Amino acid sequence: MMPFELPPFLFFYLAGALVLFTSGTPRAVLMLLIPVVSAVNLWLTPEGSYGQLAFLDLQLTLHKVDRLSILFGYLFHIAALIAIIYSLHVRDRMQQGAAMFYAGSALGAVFAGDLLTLFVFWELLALTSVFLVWARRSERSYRVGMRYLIIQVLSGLLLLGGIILYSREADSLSFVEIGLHGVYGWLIFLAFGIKCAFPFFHNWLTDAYPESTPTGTVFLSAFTTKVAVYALARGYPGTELLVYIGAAMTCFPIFYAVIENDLRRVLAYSLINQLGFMVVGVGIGTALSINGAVAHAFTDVIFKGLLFMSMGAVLHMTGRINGSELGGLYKSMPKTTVLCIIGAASISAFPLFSGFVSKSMVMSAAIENDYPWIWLMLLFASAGVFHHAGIKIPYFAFFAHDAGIRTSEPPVNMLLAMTIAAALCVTIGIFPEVLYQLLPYDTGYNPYDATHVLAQTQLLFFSALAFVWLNLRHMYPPELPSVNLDAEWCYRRLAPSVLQRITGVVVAANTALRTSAAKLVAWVLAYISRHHGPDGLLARTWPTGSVVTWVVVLLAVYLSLSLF
Amino acid sequence: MLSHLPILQVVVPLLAAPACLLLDRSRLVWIFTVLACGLSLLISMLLLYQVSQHGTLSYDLGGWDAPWGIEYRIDLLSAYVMLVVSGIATLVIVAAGTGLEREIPLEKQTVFYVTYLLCLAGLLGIVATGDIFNVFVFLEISSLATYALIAYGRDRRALWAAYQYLIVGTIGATFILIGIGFLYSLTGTLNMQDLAARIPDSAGSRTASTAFVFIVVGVCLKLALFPLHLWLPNAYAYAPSLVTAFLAATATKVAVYLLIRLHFSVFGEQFASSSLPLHGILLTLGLAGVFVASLVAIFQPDIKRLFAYSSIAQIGYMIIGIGFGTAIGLQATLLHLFNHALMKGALFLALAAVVYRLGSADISAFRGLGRRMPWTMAAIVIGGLSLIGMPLTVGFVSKWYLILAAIEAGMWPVALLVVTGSILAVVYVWRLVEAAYFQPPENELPEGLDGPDRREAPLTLLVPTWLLVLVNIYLGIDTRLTVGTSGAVASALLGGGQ
Amino acid sequence: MLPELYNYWVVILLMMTGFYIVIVQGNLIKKLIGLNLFQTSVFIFYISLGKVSGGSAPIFAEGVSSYSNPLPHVLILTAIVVGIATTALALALVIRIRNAYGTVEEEELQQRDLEC
Amino acid sequence: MLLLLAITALAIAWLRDLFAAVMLAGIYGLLSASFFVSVDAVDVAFTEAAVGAGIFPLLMLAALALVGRNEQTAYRRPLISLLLVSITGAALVLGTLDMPAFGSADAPPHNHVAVRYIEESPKEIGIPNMVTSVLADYRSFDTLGEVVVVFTAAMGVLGLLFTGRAASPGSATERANMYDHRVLRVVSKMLIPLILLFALYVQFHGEYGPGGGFQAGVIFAAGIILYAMLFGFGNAQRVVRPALLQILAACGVLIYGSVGVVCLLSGGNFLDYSQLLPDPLVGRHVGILVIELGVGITVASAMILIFYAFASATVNSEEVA
Repeated sequence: MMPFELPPFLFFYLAGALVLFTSGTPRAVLMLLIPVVSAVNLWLTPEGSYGQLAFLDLQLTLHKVDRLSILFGYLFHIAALIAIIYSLHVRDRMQQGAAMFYAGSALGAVFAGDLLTLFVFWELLALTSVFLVWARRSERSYRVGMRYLIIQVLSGLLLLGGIILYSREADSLSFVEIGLHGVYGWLIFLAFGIKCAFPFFHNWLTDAYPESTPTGTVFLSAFTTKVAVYALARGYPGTELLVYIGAAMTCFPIFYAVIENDLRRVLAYSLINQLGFMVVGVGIGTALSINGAVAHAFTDVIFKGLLFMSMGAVLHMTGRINGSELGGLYKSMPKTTVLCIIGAASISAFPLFSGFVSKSMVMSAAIENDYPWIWLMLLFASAGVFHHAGIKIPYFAFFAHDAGIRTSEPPVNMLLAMTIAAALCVTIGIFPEVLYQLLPYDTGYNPYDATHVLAQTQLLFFSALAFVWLNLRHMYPPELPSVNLDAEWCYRRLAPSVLQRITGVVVAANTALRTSAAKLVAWVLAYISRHHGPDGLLARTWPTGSVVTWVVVLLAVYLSLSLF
Repeated sequence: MLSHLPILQVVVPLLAAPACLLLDRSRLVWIFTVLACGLSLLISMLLLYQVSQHGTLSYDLGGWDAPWGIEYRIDLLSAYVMLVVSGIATLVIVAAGTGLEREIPLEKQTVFYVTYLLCLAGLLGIVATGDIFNVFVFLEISSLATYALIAYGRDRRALWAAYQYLIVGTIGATFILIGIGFLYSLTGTLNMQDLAARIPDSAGSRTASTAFVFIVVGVCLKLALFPLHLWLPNAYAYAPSLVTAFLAATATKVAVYLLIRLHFSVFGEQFASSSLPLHGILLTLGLAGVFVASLVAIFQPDIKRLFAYSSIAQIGYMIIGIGFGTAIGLQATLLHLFNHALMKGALFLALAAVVYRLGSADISAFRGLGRRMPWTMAAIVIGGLSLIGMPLTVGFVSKWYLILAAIEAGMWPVALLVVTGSILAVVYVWRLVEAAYFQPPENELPEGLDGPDRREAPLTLLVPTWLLVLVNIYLGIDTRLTVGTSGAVASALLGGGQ
Repeated sequence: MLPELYNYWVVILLMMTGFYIVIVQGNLIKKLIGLNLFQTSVFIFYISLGKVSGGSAPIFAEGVSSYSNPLPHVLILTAIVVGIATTALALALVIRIRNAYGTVEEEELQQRDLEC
Repeated sequence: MLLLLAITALAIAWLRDLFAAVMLAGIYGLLSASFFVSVDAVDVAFTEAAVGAGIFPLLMLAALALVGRNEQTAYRRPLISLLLVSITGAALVLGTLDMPAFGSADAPPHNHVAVRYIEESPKEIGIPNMVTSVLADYRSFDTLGEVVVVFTAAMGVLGLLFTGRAASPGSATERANMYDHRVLRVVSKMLIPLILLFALYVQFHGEYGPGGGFQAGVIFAAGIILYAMLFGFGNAQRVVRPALLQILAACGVLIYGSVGVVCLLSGGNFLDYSQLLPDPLVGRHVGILVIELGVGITVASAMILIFYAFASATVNSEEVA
C-alpha cells in the first residue's frame, strides 16, 4: 500500500512547483486534480504513523494520521478545492503557486507527528501565506503583509523555543497533550495563541485578511487559524484558561465589527468571533465540547469561506467593498445574493444550516459543565454575529439603498465554488450525522431538540426584528458606519451610550498603546542607528592604530586575568 | 601513494603555484588551477574517508620521528576542516573562470591564480600539521597571500584595508610566535602532541599562562573576534568578490580550527579553563560580537560589507559554542564552522555574480533584482534563510545545537540572546529581499531590449553557487554526515584530547 | 634575578616600543618600522632562549662539548625571512596607497575616503 | 649591547624624520646582529646583518623615495597609548618572572629535542653546521615553507606593483641617481663580480660554516641591485630580465619541492633525502645541496624582482607626474 501513505503536503507542494511553470488549461486541470488525488490518497491511508525520519538525534514523524487530524485533513482538502475553483480565473503564477504551497503547509502541519515537523510547517504556513497578501501588489498590502509576517514568524520562534525546552523536559518530540506546565507549556501556548488570534494578538488577522486579493482571502480564512485550533485541540484540551479567552474572543470583535465599514474586515472580525466558540470548546475539554469545537471549525471554514467568496465576488465585480459605497446589488447579482444569504444564515446558526449544528454543541457543553456566564456571553456573541455578519453583510451589500452600481454575476467558477460551499452548508445543516461521524468522539449528540431550536430561533427572530424596525425608522444609516446602535436593540438593558463609550475607550486605549509603542520603537531605532549606522561609532573604518590598541588592551586584560 | 595523502594534500597546491607561473596563457592557468584544486578536494575526501575508517593518521616529514622532525597529523577534525577548505576553494576557482574577468585585468590573472593556490596551500598546511612552529610558517604563507589577494580589489580602499590587515595580521602571527617561544622555553619541544604531554607538568606557571594568553589573542585577531574584528569589514568589502567568497568561507574557519586545536589538543580544556576565565571571556565577546555586528549589518548600504559584518556575528556564534566548554557546545561550533562556510560561500559567490553583472554590490543595485537575476537572487534568499537559521537549511542545525548547548549549560539568557541574534539576521536579510522583490529597478530598461545587465549571471558562476545552496539544503535535512562527524570530534577533543 | 631575566625585559621594552609606534604614528611607513622593531624583539627573545652559558656556536668542532641550542636559531632564520617578506609586501602596499591617495598619513586617508 | 638596542629603538620612536628612522633601523639591525653573534647564533647574525642592515633599509629607502621622507606630527592620544603599553609591558614582565634564567644549561629547551640535534646530527646528517642540519633536514619542511613565503611575497609585490614595462632606454629615468659617481662606478664594477662570487661561496659553504641558500640569495641579489642602482634599471633589466626572474623564482621552489617528490617516489617520505642515493649519508648531502640551491635561486630572484617592482613603480609614478 506504499503509494497511498504519502503525506498530503507532498501533492500540494508538487502542484505548487508545477503551477509556477505552467499556465492556461493545463494549470487549471492540474490545480483541480491535485486536491482530488490527494484526498483519495488520504481516504486510503489507514490511521498510523508514516514517514519516520531521523533528524539530528531526534526521531521525526512526518505523517501521522488519527481521527482528529484526518477530520482537518478532509476539511482542508474541501476548502482547498473550493478555493481553487473560486480562483481558477486568476492569472497570477505567484499567487496560485503560493496558494498551493500554503494549503500544502496547512496539511503538513495538521498531519505532523512531532513538534519539530509542526514547527517547520508552522513557519512555512506563515511564509507562503504572506504572498497571498502581497499578491495585491500595492504599497499598503506590502506593509500589511510585512506586519503579518513578523507576527507569524514571532509565533514560530516562540513555538521553537517552547519545543526546545519541551524536548529537554519530556525527552521526546511527539505531539501529544502539552498543557500549561512550565515555561515550555506557556511558550507553545502563546505561539498557538498568536496564530489563533487571541485577544491582543488578533491584529494581524483583521489587518491582513481584508488587504489580500479577493481570492487570497478565501484561502487565508480557511487555513491559518484552523491549524491553530487543531494545535490547541491537540495540545491543550481542557485548559480552563481557554474558556475565558475564547469567551472574550467571541465578544470583543462584535464592537469592532459593528462599527467597521469595510465588509471584508467585518468578516475578519466575525472570524475571530467564531474562533472564540472553538477555543471555548477546546477549553471545556469534554468529549462533546471538543467535538463541538472541531465541528465548528469544519463548518466555519465552509460558511466563512462562502461569505468571503461572496464579498470577494462583489469586490471583484465592483471594485468596492465599503458598506457605505455598496447597495442594491441584488438586482444585478441575484445568485450571489442568494448564496451570500445562505452563508449568512449558516454563520448566524439558523436551524437547518451548518452553523447551528456545530455551535449548539459548544453551547450545550458550556451549560453542561457549569459555565452559565460563559453561556450568556456566547449567547450575546451569537446575537452579535447574527447582527453584523448575518444581516449587515448581505443587507448593505445587496439591499439597502441602491448605490446605482450595475454589474453582472461573477465568473462561472466563482459561482460554482460558492454553490458547492452553500450546498455543503445546507447539507450539513440538514444531515448533521454526516459530519458527526467524522468527529473524534462518539457522543450521540442531537442538535435538533426542542429547546435548542426554540431558543436559537427566538434569539434570531428578535434580532432580526430589531434590525428591520431600525431600518424602517431609518435609524441604521449605512453612511455613518462608525455609529454603533445595534447592540442597544439586541440587549435593551444596556444603554447605547454606555456601550458606545466602552467601544470608544477600548478603541482609544488600543490606539494610545500603539502610538506610544511606535514611539518607543522609533526612539530605540534611532539610538541604534546612531551607533551602528554606516557612519556610526561601530561601523566606521578605524585607523590601524586603534585596532592595535584593542590588541594591547585585550592582551593586558587577559594577562592580568590569568596572572592574578 | 595512499599513505602519502597527508603531505600531498598540502604539497599539491603548494607546488602547483610556482608551476602555474611557468604557464603563461591565462586560460591554461585557470584550467591548471582548477585541476590542482580539484585534486586537493579529492585528496581531502580520501583523507576524511581514511581517517574515519582507520583513525588518526600521522606522517613524518623527511622520515624523522615526531618530536625531532615535523609531523603531519590528520585526525577527524583536521580532515573535516580540510574538506571544507578545499571544497570551497574548488568551487570558487571554478567560478573564477568567468567571474574574474571584470575584476582583475588579464595580465595580472596569472599571478592572481598563483597567489590563490599559495593561500590555499597555506590554509591546508595550518590544518594538516602537527607541529606548532610549522603552523606559524603556513599561517604566514596564507596571510601574505591573503593580503595580496585583498589588494587586488578595484576600489582603492582595498589597498588600505589590505595594509591594515597586514599590520594586524602580522601582529597576530607574531603573538602566536611569541606564544610558541614561551611554550618552547617551558617544554623544549614544538610537536603538538609532545607539548600536550608536557604542558600539564608546568601547569600553573606564569610562563604557561602567558604563552596561552599570547596564543589566544593572536588567534582571536586572525579570526576577527570582537573587538579585534575591525580589520575584517573593509578587507571583505573591498576585496574582489571571489576572493571574499573564498576568504569568508575558509580563512576565518581555519582560524577557528586553530583556536580549537590549540585550546583543546595542545593546552587541554583543563589547563585552558584554569589559567584564564576563558569561558566567560569567550561567551561575553562572542555575544557582543553577535549583537554589535548584526546591528551594524542592518544599517549597511554596501551588501558585501553587510555580509562581512554578518560573518563577524557568525564567528561570534562559533566562539559562544566554545565558550560553553561542553561537548555539545563544541559540536555546535564545529557544525557552525562547516555550515557557515557553506552559506557564506554561497552568499558571496552570488554577490560575485551580482557584481559581475551590475558592477556594484550596493543596496540600490539590488532593486528589482528578483526579476533580473532570479536564480542568483534565489540563491541569496536561501543563503540568507540559512544565515537566519531557518529549518530545512544547515543554519538551523547549528543554531539548534547552540541553543541546546546553552540550555544544557543552564544559561537561559544566552539561549535567548542567540535567538534574538537570529531575529537581527532576519532584519538584514529582509532588507535585501525587500529591495530585490518589492522595489522597482533603479534604471528600468526598455522592454524587449536585452541590456547586458538584464541577464542572469553566467553558468560558471551560477553552478558553483547553486551547488553550495543545494548542499546547504541537503545537509539541512540529512544531517548524519555533519552531526555525526562533529559529535565524534567534539567528544574526542574533550575526552582527554587525542 | 635581575641579570638572569634582563634579556627578556629588554625584549619586552623593545616589543612595547614597537607597539607604541604602531599605535601612535599615523605614517604608514613609520608603522612598518615599528612593526619591524616588534618582530626583531621576538627574534632576540628566541635567541636568548637558545643561549647556553659556556656553550659555543652550534657548529661541530673537535674538542667542544657544549653548544648553544641550534633549534631557536633555525626558527628565527625562518622568522627573519618571514619578516622581510612581510615588510616587502607592506611597502608595496604603501606605494600603491601613495599612488592612489597621494598620501601615506592615516588621517588624511580617512578624510579622503569620507570625501568620496 | 641590549641597552644600545633599546636606546636605538627609543630613538626610532622619537624621531620624526623617516629617513633618519630608516637609517637607525639599519643600525638597529646591525646591533641585533652583533648581539646574535655574542650569543653564539652566527647563522642568525649573518642573516640579520644581510636583512636588517641590508635589504630592509634598502627597500625602505626605495619606498621612501616614492613616498617622501617627512612625517606629519599628528599623534593619536599618545599619553593613553603610552599608559596602555606600559601596563601591558609590566604585566608581561610579571609573566616572565618564572622563566628559566638566561643561559642556564638545565632549562627545558636544551634538554629535550635539541639534545639529539647537537649530539647526533654530525653522525646522522654528516655535516658540522647543526643549524644547517636542522634547517635543511630535520625541519626541512619549515624551510620549504619559508621559501614559499618569500615566493608569495614576491608574487604579492608583483601583483601590486609590476606592470611588466621596462623603462625605455635613453629616457631620463634611465640614468640612475648615482650614475654620475665615476669612482663608485669603477669600484663597483670590480666589486660586483666579487660579491657574486662571495654569494656562491656562502651558498655552498653553508654545510660547514654559517651561511646557506638564504644568505647567499640575499647577497647575490644585493650585487644585482647595486648594479641596477649604479647603471640604471633599464640596463639591469636587460642583463637580468624580469620574466626570467619570475621563472627562476618559480623554479627555485619547484627544485625544492621536486626533491621532496623524488624522495617520495623512491620510497621514502616527503623530503627524506636518505632515499635519494644508495648511501643514505651521501643522499642527505646531495639533498641538502640541491634544496639550498633552490632556496638560493628563489630568494635571489625574488629579492631582485621585488626591487625591480619598486623601481618600476618609481618610474611609473615619475611618468605620471
